[in-house]
Amino acid sequence: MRTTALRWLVLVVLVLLWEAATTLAASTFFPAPSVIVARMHAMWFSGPPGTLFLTDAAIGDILPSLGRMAAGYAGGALTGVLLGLALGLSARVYDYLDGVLQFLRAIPPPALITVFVVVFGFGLRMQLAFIMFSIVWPVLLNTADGARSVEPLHLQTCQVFRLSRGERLMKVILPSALPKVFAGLRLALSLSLIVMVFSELLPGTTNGIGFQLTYAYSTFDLPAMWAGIVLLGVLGYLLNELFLVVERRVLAWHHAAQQLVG
Amino acid sequence: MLEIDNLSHVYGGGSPNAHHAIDGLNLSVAEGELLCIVGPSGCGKSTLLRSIAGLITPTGGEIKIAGNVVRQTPDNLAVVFQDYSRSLFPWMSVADNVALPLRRKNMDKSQRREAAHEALESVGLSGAARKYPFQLSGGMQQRVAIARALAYRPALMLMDEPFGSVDAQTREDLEDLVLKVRGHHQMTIVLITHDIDESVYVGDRVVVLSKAPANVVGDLKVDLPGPRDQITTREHSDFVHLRAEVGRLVRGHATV
Amino acid sequence: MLEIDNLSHVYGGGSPNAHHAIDGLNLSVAEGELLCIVGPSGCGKSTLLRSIAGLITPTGGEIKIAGNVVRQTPDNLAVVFQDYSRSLFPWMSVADNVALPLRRKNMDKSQRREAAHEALESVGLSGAARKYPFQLSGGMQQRVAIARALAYRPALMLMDEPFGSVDAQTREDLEDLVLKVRGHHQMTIVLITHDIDESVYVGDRVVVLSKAPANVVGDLKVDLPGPRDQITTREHSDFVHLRAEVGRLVRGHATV
Amino acid sequence: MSAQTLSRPRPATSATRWSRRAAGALAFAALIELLSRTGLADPAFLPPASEIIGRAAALAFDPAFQAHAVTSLLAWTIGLGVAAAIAVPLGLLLGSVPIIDAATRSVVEFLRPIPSVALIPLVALVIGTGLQLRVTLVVYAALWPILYNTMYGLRGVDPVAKESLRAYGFGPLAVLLRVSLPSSAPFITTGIRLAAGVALILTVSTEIVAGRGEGIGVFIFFAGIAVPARMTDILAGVFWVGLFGVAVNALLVAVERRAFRWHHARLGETR
Amino acid sequence: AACSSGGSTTPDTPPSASAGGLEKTKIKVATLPAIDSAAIYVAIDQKLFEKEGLDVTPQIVQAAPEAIPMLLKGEIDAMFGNYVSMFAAHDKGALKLRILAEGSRAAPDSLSIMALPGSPIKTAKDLEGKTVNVNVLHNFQELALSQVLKANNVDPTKIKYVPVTFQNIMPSWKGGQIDAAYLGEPMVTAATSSMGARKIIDPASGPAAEFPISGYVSTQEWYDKNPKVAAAFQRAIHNAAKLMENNREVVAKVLPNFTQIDAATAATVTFPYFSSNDNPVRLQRVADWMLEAKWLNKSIDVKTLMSATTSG
Ligand SMILES: Nc1ncnc2c1ncn2[C@@H]1O[C@H](COP(=O)(O)OP(=O)(O)OP(=O)(O)O)[C@@H](O)[C@H]1O
Ligand SMILES: Nc1ncnc2c1ncn2[C@@H]1O[C@H](COP(=O)(O)OP(=O)(O)OP(=O)(O)O)[C@@H](O)[C@H]1O
Ligand SMILES: [Mg+2]
Ligand SMILES: [Mg+2]
Repeated sequence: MRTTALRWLVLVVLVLLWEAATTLAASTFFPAPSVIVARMHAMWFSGPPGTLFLTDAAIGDILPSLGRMAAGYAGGALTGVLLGLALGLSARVYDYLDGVLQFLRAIPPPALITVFVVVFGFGLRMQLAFIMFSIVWPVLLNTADGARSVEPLHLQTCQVFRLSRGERLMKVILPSALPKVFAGLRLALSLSLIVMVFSELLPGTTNGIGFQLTYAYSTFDLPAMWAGIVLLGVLGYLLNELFLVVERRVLAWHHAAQQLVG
Repeated sequence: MLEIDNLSHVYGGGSPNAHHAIDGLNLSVAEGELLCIVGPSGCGKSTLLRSIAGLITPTGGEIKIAGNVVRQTPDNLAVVFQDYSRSLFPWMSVADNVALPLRRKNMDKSQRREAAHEALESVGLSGAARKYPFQLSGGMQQRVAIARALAYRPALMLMDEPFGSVDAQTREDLEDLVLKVRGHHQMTIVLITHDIDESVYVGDRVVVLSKAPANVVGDLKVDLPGPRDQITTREHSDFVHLRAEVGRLVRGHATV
Repeated sequence: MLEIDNLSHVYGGGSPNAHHAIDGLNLSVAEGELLCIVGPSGCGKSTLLRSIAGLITPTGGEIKIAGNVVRQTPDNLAVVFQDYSRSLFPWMSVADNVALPLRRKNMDKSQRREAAHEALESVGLSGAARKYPFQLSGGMQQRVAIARALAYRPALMLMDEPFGSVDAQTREDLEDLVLKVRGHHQMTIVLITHDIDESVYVGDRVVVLSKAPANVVGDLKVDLPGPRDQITTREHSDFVHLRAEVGRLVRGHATV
Repeated sequence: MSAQTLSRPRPATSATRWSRRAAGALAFAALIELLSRTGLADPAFLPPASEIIGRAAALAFDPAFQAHAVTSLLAWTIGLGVAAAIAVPLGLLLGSVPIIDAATRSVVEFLRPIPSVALIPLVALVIGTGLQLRVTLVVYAALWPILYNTMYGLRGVDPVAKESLRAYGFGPLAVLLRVSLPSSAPFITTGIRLAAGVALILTVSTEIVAGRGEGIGVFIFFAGIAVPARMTDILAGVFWVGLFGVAVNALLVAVERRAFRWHHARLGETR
Repeated sequence: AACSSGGSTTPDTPPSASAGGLEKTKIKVATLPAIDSAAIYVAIDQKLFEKEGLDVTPQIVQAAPEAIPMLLKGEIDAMFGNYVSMFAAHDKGALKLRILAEGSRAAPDSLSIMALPGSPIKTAKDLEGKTVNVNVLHNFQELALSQVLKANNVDPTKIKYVPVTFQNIMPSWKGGQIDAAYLGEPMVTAATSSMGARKIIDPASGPAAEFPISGYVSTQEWYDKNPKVAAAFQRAIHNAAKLMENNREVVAKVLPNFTQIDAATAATVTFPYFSSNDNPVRLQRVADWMLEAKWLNKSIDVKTLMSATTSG
């Protein structure tokens, strides 16, 4: 309760400072938050009650973006966990894939857009591939780290009781790696918002928050661009809160066990 | 049942601070026997146990269980680790910890749960079934590890100082519990202990190891009459004699 | 030196499975005294020790050390944890583990190193100084934890089953070591043990706790003549008598 | 029988391991070669791997390309270094003082999903467009993996280890630096490895979008606006970036293995 | 670092012989790696700036909007940008625009809507309901094409525009992601010769003939401080344009310096028109069409943003 109050206090103070600074600076490039919020309202949230006050623009931009993000995140996270486990568990798989994955991980996706266009074509397929390709890495590396640093005695216990491959994985390795996996998933969450924006700069895109944002800048509609930025921030915050609720449930044992120190 | 032939193990072989833990050890354990191993701290007892369990590959010699050379963990084996607190899974309740290995035993969920509760009850922890390991005291955790091994009903049970963290009364009860279970279910047990009285009380045989590198310096058959009993057995003259004998062997090789 | 007044501790207070570990416990320890605490597994001994060390805040009552209420960890205190293996730092060599707390003692690097080596030597581990904890056996790790506490020369030393994982001979040597150090450096020691003989042998006083929630059910002064000696003391009739007395008290509250 | 394979087998010799890596890389190259040669992907846009690698080899001796590479690597190095210097202490702070974490969380979580492309004009306006622009964006993006791995790493520290030091009268700061930090160091390093990749991507991407004069990204941009686009050049540039990523990762892993030998030895990965 | 007031990156050096009282002599100008920017490179190559006492450093940027922060921050003195973007920025208050010199105008066949040989699109009418690429949405490409389509009785709102970056036009076109390609030079030439593509319509014909595309601009503030530099710069650009009017070689010679066009291609491509004088009337067209398309909030009087041509 107290921390919630504190958090809001910090937020309010910062927003007020922001308002004051932008008002003082009076730069077109840095509109005041009040201006931005007014713009957000006008652009997205002044619709009829029937659509939950969302405007057509909101339905046309925000929903497709969230859909892309969610699908890309789910796919990327799943791929990351599976590959990460394989890499963390099998030295052989690790050896074969390590070089290639480390190579792919460093590749700047904007340089590969042409290849994406050729391989996937325009639209959702390319966008999802792009998002997944970008967010898979934090999940993958952290999962591999988690799977590799399972307490040796836990593994020995599994071995002694001859637990099957699946049992080890599901009952021991995964739970034990989970705190680290979650660090990766949390990183990937905000990253998925970012690359969602990038994916909407890809050839052929005509809607989405990222599209709206870059379009706004190319026409120098700076309040609209800032509206996009703030919307991303708010979405990031909300998704993160949701994420933490899930994490607290899944990792309850972990948090409790860590609180041994009074 | 168990044949150990000229077993050696060197840790960090090749490096300048290689450690020779076991050197040419020979030992055999008969089916259904309860063998106690005593020996100075750091001599190589846990190393021996881990080799039998197939958790480490000894650098020399051979271990056979029921005639088969141990290359990986044999079937139907249970271990109570010395570092019991680390061998429990912190994300599972105590009951789940105990029930987990039973999945190998073709038991359905309710059977597993029942077996786990029974085992927990036998070590005096029926009240703690739904707690998590970190909510238990050291001695309670150790008993969970014992319950897990007992519930599994292995053919070969390896116990590494399994009663070190419990009070005297509980310890005696657990000793008797192990003896009882062994009698009912025809298990072979290798038990490491530092308590000389205990080794004589529960063991059919006591093997004394030398300080590192470990080797057998004494192998005593314990031939005490009748079913063991905490009071009468310990008063028996053979018991007192054997205890003194083991004590002498151990002390001849102390480390401090 | 140490005053415990009406101490209570409840784990998970408020929740339906709250656990009442200690209930209105009173105890005082004189300066320079060596108090042994025995009691059934899971009764609350470690909880009591952690409260004294200021590591947990008891939910009721008060602890005073040298007249000051314990709110955080008091100065000049050392603890040997029951879970010794987890209390060692895996990224440091054994010698560094022992030397680390000495940073609080205004010692320069070479002094610290020397003190660490001396302490390691006294527990029979001078050869292991440069190894890492995971390279040691359980008993050796436990001795490192003891060496760490001894090297620190605290005014108040709290030991939670410090000799549980070592062989009989080493155990006796360590008991004598603690007695010796206590004599030289005027320490107050609270030692938890499950070994009734040990409690009488090393203790100036033995306190027996009831099963959970812990409370004092026996408080015996150990008045044995002269400096203690493993052979003569243990043969002394008072020793035999006290041991039986403590045993009775403990058994009256067994858990299994 | 099969259960055995999931446990840690004896480490393979390093020769075996390197040959496996090489096999993996070759298979990947062969896949691209095949895609291109069979026409599954238009070779005009995805040239065969042999051509890409040949071009990359030639570029290594091209002084102009070397200059591009040096510029990019400089921005990368500075960016990653600054990010680590900020993120590790910040992660220690946020990870160990829950109240600060809670208070700043809304701000941090608000900032995190803001894409650097959107920031380019704004940052350019405030601090200019030279090296500082790239470095700022790199820092901004590379910060998070290090920060979060530090925070999550701290949570995984064994409480008994922390209690041990506390019992000797060490304060929270000492416990943080002497127990929590070393104990979570391997996971923090994983964060730095992640960040190294992110930083590399950001360096080159920023150059592609808003590089001035030099940098591998600028090289790639110019190859892209040629008619027809010089795909072999683009992919040869990408190849060097990827190769650099592999090298940096290998270096960090090697450093980690040395520095945290205790960690890997305990896990039984090395003898 | 540069201060935002003057935009001078170095202290003024004494003007050379002919540089009568220039406010500064060293200036930096952002350019684009496209043929349209050629005039400034020709002026450098032909020492036309030197004659005016100016030392001009071109700075290639990836896209014009990227240069605006540089302009505002004073990292550059002027920039080469397309009018649609510049008018939009001016309209939204992102910068107070000053046009220093006109740059390029579309020449016949320097822009083209093209279809691949097998495509069903034959006439402008066939474009209705089809997908056409543009560099960025709502820019000069759309603006010009809409006017031309209207003049040809085609409904411009029925065209589906998708933004495709330069480098990805060819793969998207071949891959069928776009139905017709909106190309500029040198792609028009390349597509015609290597892919056999057909021209459907010239977006810079009819009402949009000689459509002004880009010019050299600065901020009003900079202009007020440096009127003489501005005049000298304009003269040099106009003089360069005159040179280029009937001499392809001077252009072809400089192209490899800032574009990826090699000498061979340079010899065959269609150049845009380079403006050798400033003409507010033709530029006003752009602003008016933008207003008509509601891309501007209020009308812009282009005349007020320009200075009289002093070259001659
Ligand atoms: N991983 C390892 N690396 C190097 N040396 C090791 C390792 N594990 C154990 N050792 C060494 O091997 C010897 C035997 O260890 P082991 O654990 O078998 O002893 P133990 O007989 O079980 O002792 P304790 O009674 O103290 O548990 C010890 O000296 C120890 O230092
Ligand atoms: N973190 C915790 N949360 C909940 N309950 C706890 C926690 N720690 C200990 N307990 C409970 O408190 C009781 C006392 O624990 P404590 O560790 O003090 O016992 P102990 O006397 O040291 O036992 P042992 O001799 O087995 O070590 C136990 O019943 C245990 O289940
Ligand atoms: Mg051992
Ligand atoms: Mg305890």
